[in-house]
Amino acid sequence: MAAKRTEPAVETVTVKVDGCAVEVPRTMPNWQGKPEPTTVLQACKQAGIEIPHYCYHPKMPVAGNCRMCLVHVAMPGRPGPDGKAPTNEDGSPKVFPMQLPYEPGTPRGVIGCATGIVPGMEIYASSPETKEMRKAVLESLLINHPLDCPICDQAGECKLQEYSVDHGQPESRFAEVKVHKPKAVDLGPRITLDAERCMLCTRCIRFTASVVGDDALGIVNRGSYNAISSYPGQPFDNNYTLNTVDICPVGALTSDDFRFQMRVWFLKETKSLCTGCGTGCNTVIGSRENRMYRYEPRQNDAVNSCWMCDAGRLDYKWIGRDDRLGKLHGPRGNTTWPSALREISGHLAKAAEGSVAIVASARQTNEELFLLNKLAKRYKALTDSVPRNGEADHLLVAGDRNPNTTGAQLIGVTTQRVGSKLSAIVKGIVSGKIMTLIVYGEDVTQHGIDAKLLGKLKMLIVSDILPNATTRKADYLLPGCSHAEKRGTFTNVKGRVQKFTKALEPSGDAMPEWEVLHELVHNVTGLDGFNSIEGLFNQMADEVKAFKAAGLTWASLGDNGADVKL
Amino acid sequence: MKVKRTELTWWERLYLPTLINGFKVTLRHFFSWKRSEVYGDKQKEFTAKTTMQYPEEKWDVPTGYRGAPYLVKDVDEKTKCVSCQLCEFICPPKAIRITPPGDSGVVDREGAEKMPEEFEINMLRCIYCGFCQEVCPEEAIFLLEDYAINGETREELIYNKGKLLALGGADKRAYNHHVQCDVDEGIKKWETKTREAGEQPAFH
Amino acid sequence: MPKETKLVLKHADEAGYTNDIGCYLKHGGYRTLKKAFRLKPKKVKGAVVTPQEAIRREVLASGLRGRGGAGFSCGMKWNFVNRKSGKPIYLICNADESEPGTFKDRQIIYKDPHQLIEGMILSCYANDVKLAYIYIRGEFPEGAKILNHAINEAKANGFLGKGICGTKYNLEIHVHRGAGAYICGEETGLIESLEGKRPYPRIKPPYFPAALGLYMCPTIVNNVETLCNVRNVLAMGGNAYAALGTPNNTGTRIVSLSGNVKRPGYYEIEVGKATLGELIFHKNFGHGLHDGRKLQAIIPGGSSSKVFRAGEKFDIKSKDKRGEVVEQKLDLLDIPYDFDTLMKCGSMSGSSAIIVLDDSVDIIEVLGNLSDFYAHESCGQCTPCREGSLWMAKALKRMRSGQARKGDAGYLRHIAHNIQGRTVCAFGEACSWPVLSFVDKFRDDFEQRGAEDETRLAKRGAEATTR
Amino acid sequence: MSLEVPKKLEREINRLVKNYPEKRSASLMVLHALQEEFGYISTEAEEWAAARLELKSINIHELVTFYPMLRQQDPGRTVVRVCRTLSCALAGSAKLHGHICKRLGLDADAPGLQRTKDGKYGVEYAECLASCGTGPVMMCNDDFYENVSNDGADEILKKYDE
Repeated sequence: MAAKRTEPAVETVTVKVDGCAVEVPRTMPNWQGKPEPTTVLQACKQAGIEIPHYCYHPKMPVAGNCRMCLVHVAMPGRPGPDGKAPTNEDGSPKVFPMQLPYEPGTPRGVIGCATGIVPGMEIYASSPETKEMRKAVLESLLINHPLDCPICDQAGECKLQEYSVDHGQPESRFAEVKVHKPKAVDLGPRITLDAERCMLCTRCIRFTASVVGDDALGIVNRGSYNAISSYPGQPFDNNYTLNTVDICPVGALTSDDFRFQMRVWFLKETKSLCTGCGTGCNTVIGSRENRMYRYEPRQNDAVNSCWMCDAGRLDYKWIGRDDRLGKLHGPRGNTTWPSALREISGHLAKAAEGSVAIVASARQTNEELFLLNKLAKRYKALTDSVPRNGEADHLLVAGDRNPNTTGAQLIGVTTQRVGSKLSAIVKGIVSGKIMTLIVYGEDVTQHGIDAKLLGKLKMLIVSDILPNATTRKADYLLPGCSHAEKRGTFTNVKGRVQKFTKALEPSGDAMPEWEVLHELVHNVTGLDGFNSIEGLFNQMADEVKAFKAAGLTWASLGDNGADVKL
Repeated sequence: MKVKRTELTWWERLYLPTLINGFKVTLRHFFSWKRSEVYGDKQKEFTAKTTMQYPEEKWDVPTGYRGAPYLVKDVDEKTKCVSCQLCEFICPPKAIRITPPGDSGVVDREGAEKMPEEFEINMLRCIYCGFCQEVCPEEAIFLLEDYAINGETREELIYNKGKLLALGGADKRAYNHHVQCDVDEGIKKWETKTREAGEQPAFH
Repeated sequence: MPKETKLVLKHADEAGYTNDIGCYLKHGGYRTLKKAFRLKPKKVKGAVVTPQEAIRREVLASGLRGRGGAGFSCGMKWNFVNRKSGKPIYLICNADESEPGTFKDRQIIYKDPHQLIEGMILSCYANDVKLAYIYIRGEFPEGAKILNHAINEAKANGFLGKGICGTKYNLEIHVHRGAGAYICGEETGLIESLEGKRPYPRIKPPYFPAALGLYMCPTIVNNVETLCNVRNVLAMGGNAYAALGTPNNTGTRIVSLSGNVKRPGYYEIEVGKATLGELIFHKNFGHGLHDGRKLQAIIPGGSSSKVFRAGEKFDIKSKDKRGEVVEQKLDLLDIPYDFDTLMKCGSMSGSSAIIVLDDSVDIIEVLGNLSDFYAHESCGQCTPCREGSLWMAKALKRMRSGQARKGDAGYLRHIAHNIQGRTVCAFGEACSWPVLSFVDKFRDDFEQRGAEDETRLAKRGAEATTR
Repeated sequence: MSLEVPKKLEREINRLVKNYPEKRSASLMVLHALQEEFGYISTEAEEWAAARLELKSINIHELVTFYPMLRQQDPGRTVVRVCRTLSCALAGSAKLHGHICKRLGLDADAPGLQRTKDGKYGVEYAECLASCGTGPVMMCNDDFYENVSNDGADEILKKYDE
């Protein structure tokens, strides 16, 4: 068998899962990405069989304490003195189902998360023996569980509920008094702990110690009275605490922000991105009836693994703020989109080259910046954006607090030194050369173009989401959309282009900026773009050098995005 | 598929025979000596009359009757509902609307963690299916005996938490259910829990 | 006639024998050590055998089995140690003697600490260990002081520290005190405790101490008695040691006898050379039960071993010297006290602690007492044991308080079955075996208690309703 | 409030820490030393130990709450620990415990350590003290007593009375 090999050969091992032979790699990356022997759990996953588990998490060190992933296996026999492995009568290698020492005949399980596979091993992932083990573990987990699902925020996405239905037994034989532990403990400023619900899988402890590097949580007491705790008087407070809520398989750790806000089964989940900084963590928005309730990280190993920071996670409240700009304003008061667009287009059509300047925002999408740049080219306009910098940390937070600075640079709206051309714009306004200023999503009065200066302009067109000093001076105020209310793409600090989708309907007159800009660009330049975000993106990908080099298309971005060379 | 309707004869189209048949039934009942079982005790003293003077007279609602859904209180006159929103989820006509309490929990008793901030049932929408009662893990909502729900405006018929609790009251049916099931401790769930926790031996 | 054969405790109880080094030296102490350090590399069949290798071979040849509980071959354990990792090898003496019924290590530590130190030095030398620890349970504060004193004496005499016996070999031994946790007797739990963490036993695989032990370095964990026996093996030669006891169950072993016997205490016997009956009834040992009492049960190997009911009979198969299988019928009291026969009879010799129960004790009380112990000592790391140990204790507490139910035997069995074989460490078996065996062997007691209580409670309930 | 650790104890702790390749290993020994000095391990002592061993306070707190021999509150000047495990129970340790509690005016049925009002004694049950052949056994602080009869207990306690 001379098979052609195009890739370096991966050493494989063949094991049987539920009677079917499966070839799996001998080693697989562990939580740190280092190769380690493939485990039973991973092998089963490759075979398409999910082994239930609580304490195991692919991005954390293995603990092996929940015992939920127990499976019954059979090992191939060791070679005898003659060097030959024992065989069945038909010559096939003989395997020995694992059994208890001292009690031959009673099957013994191994934990799937930590047991490496051995060639010829047979894994009985759904045998009666395995099922019995799962039942036993689930019964143990439930005897002291308070069963307060009706008030538990985790209900509906709780692994204990799910596995109980899939693998548990309908009734418990427990006839004693339950162990009571502290409830509604304030673990930190953003987290509430219910120790009774906790199943002590230690995921939270391992996460904060190994991934974040803040060894703030531990287990106190002993045996059945064990409980998770932070040190008394030292609240659990780092920028990644809320991830413990995600990884908690039960409702022991709940987010104060989401606590008792909405049952999860009502929430519509929409794939989105965090706009808190240039990292662009992949998220899921949970919303119901046009109200956003929470952000959750979405796994993307190229960007944020399974995590996101607390600051980013709680950075969504502004989307539903009461003072959101909802009315389209023209110089003569409220107006409608058709007339506003007609008037603005009419004004711009008369504008001379060099008399227009654009301040864009690095919080806008690639598509919007691309369209703005088209406008800018038509007028040879000065364009720039506004920098926003903070401190980077060791895990996810980037120093650049704008979600799309890289996009703005690649598209050409701004240079490497973001904000360096703002002074030239100021000069232009002072000298009277610049008569029309288009501002997108920034309060320019905070960045050197003060209200008095804005008064000198003949025309100030502002698009924003929330009111500020600039919006108050606007001749035309175009209410825009937050990223949760439209579609588009961002390019993160490392050059990964990622898309986000629409979770909410914009309120009032607000319209996605790209739709407005698309119309304007068409009216002013005559260029006929595409009236769908897909088409617009593909056109942009064809024109922007870096995007073209990476061969991007809307479809090829997928859910996890694609890299461009910086 | 097309179903062919049978043509009515002119005699049938006259509708008079049907009308007369209807009156015959009415008259038969009017002159009947047999009392209706539905009205039961209410008519003990009458011999022939089967018509009831509603609304001055009210009938005995039979057990198992599904009237309007109300929130019931526990034996301590405290809210039982914990705002789990399962009834809201299950309600086929979406007549129920619950506003969760948020982080504060909005509780009216020690030991409880969560109660609804607002609980509304749109009685115009309610179809009295009883799913809410069936799904309620806390036995906090019951279809009680009210059948004549009326009001002058639509808004008036959206019952809020206060009204639902007042109408439900400390309901006998909910109480009886516990007693029948021999779980009389259950009606004092929170008390039992607090007591057990107090009696638990400390570790060490 | 069965009698004691004293090897480890040869001098311990002699009049005038003290635990200081002078007395130990007078009785031939550290002679074996000096002899071992004089060993030179030898050529055997063309290959060079280092002195260390020679010692290890001697220990393997002696057939010495671990005295801690599992009875695993000591020489084999040493052979598993990964010597090629380039990391230091550690040796830990497990002196966390906490198995109920066991009190042999206490005697050694308090009465003859230098024997342990000598055994440790020899074992360390044989395995190239530069740093060793004695993990002594917190309840032996005096023992820790004695050991510290002994270590200082040994140092002063050049048996410990730098350049032992004039060689280039250095060794430090430190005493580490526990603080009241049975689980620290489990070797990986002990290692975690020694690392300053909660003593949660590690999962095996992958954390076998022989490869990934203390500080993720290869580590040997041996029981006090085992280490003392290493010294005796080397003093008398592996083959001579193997001649003691019975094949595959070599040497001598200290048996702790407690419970309802006239003369409880510790007795050192050749393994397998005395039967359970002799140990309990012979005048050299337990001297029988208290007057007028009958035997009810025997816990043969520490509280976690499976109980034997008086009058039990066993059919066992064993191989004779020619390798032929022999079938044997054994009465309970005729079981020779060794590793293998007890295992064949469905229990184990464990830490060689016999607890005798006569007919005055209430079986449910006994099991309840043991379950309370295990519920208190469960570390709570893994689910089945954390939840199950307290569940069993609570069930038994209810039964002891007069609220037993007819189905409780099956109920207890169910809980214990949920635990065994599903936990991280052997504690799961340790806490479920007593329950399983007590329930199986005294099922009638449990059922009778349940029936009595149910009848009484029903009667009381009926009275209450009629009143 | 930080802990004042006497110079002598600090030297002793420095010596203990040096016994281990990794500082964390010394946790238990340091805690023993602190408890010997102060009678129990206060929050300040936990924090001090954590700082000394370059750990987080929770790492120490985890240990203090796990090991029954480490006390979080003052257990009394003399801690009497009566073994309650099987062999001693068979030899009558419950009676002994009851007798001691009665003598000291404590509730024998209450769970956990019971402390006399004057703080002189703390009485508790302990799990197996590993002298099963000579039950019932008990410990008074670090001193160990075997075959303790009720009268014997009275004698022993007298020693600790003053």
